[in-house]
Amino acid sequence: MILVLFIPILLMTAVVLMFTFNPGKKKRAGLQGKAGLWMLYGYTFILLLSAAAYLLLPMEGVTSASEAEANHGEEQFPYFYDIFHTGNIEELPDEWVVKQWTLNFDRDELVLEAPENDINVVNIFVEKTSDLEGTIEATFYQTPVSVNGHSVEKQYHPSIQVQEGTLEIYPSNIVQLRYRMFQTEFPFEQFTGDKDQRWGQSVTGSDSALYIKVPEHIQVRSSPNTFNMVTP
Amino acid sequence: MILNTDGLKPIYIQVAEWIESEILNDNLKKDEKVYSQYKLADMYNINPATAAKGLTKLADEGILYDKRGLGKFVSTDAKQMIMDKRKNQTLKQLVNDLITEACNLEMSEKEILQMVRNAWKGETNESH
Amino acid sequence: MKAIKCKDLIKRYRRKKALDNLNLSIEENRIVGLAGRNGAGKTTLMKILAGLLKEQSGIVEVYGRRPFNNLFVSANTIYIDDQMNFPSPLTLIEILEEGQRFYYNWDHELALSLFNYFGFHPKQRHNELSKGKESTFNMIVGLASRSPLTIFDEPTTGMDAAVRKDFYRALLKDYLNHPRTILLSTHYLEEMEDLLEEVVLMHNGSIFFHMPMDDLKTYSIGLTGKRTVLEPWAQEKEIFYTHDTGVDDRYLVIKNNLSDKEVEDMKQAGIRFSPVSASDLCVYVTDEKGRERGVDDVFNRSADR
Amino acid sequence: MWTMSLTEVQTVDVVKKQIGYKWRAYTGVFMSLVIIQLLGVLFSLNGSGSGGYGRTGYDIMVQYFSGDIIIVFTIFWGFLTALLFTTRAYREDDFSFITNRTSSTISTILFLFVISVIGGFTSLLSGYLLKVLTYILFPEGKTLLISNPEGPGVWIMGLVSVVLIIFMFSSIGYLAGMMIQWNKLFLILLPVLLFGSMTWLAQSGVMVGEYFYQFYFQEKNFILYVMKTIVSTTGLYTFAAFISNHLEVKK
Repeated sequence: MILVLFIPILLMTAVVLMFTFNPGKKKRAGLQGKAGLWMLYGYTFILLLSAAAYLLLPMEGVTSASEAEANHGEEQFPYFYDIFHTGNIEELPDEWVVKQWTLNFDRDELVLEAPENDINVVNIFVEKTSDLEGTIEATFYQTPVSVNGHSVEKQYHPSIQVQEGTLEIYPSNIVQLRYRMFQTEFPFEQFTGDKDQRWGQSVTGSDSALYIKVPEHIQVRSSPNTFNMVTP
Repeated sequence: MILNTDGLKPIYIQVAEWIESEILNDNLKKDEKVYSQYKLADMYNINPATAAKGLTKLADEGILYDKRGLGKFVSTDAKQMIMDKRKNQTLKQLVNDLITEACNLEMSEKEILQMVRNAWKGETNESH
Repeated sequence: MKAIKCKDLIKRYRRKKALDNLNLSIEENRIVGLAGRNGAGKTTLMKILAGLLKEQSGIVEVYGRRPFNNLFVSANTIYIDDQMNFPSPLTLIEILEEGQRFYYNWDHELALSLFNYFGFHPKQRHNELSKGKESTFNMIVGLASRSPLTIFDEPTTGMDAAVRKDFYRALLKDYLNHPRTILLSTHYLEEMEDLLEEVVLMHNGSIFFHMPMDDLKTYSIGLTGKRTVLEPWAQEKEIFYTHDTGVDDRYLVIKNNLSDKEVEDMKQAGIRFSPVSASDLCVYVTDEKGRERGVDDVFNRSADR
Repeated sequence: MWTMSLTEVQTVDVVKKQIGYKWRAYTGVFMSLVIIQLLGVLFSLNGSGSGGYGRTGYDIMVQYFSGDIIIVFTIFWGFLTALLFTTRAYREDDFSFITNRTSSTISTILFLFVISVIGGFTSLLSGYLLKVLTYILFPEGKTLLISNPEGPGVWIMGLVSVVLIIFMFSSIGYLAGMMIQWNKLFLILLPVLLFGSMTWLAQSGVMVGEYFYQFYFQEKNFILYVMKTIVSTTGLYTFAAFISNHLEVKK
């Protein structure tokens, strides 16, 4: 109930009011005279300054949570993973490519290792293709990660290494992102914005996949269900 | 004259008597305007109504006369009237008090007359 | 026009009747003293006149209007008592300036000169003042407002004798320049005898008497002499107060309606006459505990146990 | 010779003077406003909400800052100020100079409106102060902004709505105060009645608090909102004025 929530505030306001009010004959040193008025003038001046400063702050306007949900949402690509299974990755928009590797590999057998993949699950797909010879191509796709519609600056991608015939995929350090979201006060939004979503925040871009193309003749082995073999 | 505030005589009478003495010693001449009630109240630190009462008392006795809206003026034979009044009223009263006091002290008539004569001599030598 | 008119005024606090069928009428532009013992109803009457309290029944009019909740009366009246409170953020000078804004007849020059004369510091605050200083400041506000009806409720509480004297002088001076109705309740009646034009004595919520000060001073007379000598004279006179001193000496206060002859004979009989001050008379006539007994009896009774 | 003149006086003039008098006299009101709002800013500094997200490889922390708490503080400040204005000491301040109950009540109500405007204006601005402070105090991380009010029109509407809600709460405080002055029992009775009835009704499903919140704070139509607040405020103040007219002063 709102009231209960605000009891501490009520008490605190009462204390302050008692402190500053002096209706009776009580002697009140110090806080006499026009202190109150000067405080008000000074405070208003500071407020106006900060309002001006606020306008200069480097901020990026973002849409409200619900709108962000709409245009970046997963709904647009519900069958994200099917595309990988079927291998026709051309359909994916280019901006989803996060990182591409091309590695030389001239052996006939490839061992695929993805240690600690249980924490940061990366879906791995392997496609055997005839137009590659002696090299392996790996591309990491991710639906754009956005916070309330603001696409993040740094993107995550796993690290890949080839050593004596084994392709190691291991997680790289986590991308730390800190954001401050300035929300306009409720009176400004009461009559315009969709208030219900005010506190909602949405981070989109949960789907990611690592697509590896290997030359046709290479035999790929790994521990069970670390990757999916693409069947075009 | 300082008002004797705790004496028997009411203030307004004392004020009236003061004006009479002013007339007697010619500080206030015939047909001269007398102090207004407010001036008197200011001088003696008393309520103007009391001062006015003193002035009206003198006006009733004819010592002062009223000029519409201008205030009170000394009437022509004011001085004479005050002298007569003082003779047969105030002086008479003083004599009576003298006699009462003399009887209290069981003095004979001769002794009291002698005192008066000496006092008279003392007074007359000084005034000549 | 009458400044103040009260007819069968009743005011009740819970059970006690603060004002009991009070009738009073005061002409305008007079300085009137309101005397009476504590609890006689002086303050209640004044607060009703100032429009602060509501009367239970009866008619009360200030300049022809009912004071309670009346802006006209409030604009033309000022009520000064020791509970005057001004908001603490205002310094004394600022309070005077507020007075200047509110009161139409306010004389700021007078206020400032009195302010300096009585040695106030502009930056002082009202709740920092001592009792006497506070009364003095309130008095300045009362005087400077020049309200057609100025009511002082015991204005001199806490004032020292010198300040009281200055106050009476200032009051008279300003009254002479700007006559107005001034109602003063006081316990220092003897100090104001020359200042007041009329005296209203209140007792048990009603008016005991209301007469000009001059009449009040000669209303009674004090007789001192042997009890035996005084006895016959005092038979049919209205006695206000008796007090025995010494072996057989007595002091009597009686109504002053003696003929000159009687005065002469009494003087012959060795009875001494002395004036009775207005304030003493007020004390005598409102003596609840009966004519004879005084506070001495409290001690006498304990002594002879 | 100066003749003493009786002055006819209009309530309007007296009320004007009284408002000026209160402005100069009750500076404590502004002091408490500034302190309240600074406390509000302090409260809001640690953010009014945050969200953390662990997507594959991401650790995203979003902290929300909004001046809402400051506005709520100011609303309660309006309520309490009005309540305190009904205490005897304040009413008697008026009676040191020219007044009657009507002019005293009207000037108090108008003064409360003036400070509601100031309270509303500063509370909205304090949101900017909060945000600038967060920007300075927590420099790391990007600042995102959700839908600034599109134009001055929206801002003005926001200001009007805050002022009206503060003024309404001050009318609630003023009425509560007057009832308490009328009979000290209300000091206990009012809160008991209020919370008692709310909890009792809550059992039978009627959430009074919620309903009150929706009725005012979630009214999307501006005109309707203005009407609602103004009607309630006038109603409450008239009732309070009615009571104050019968209160004696300086018993």
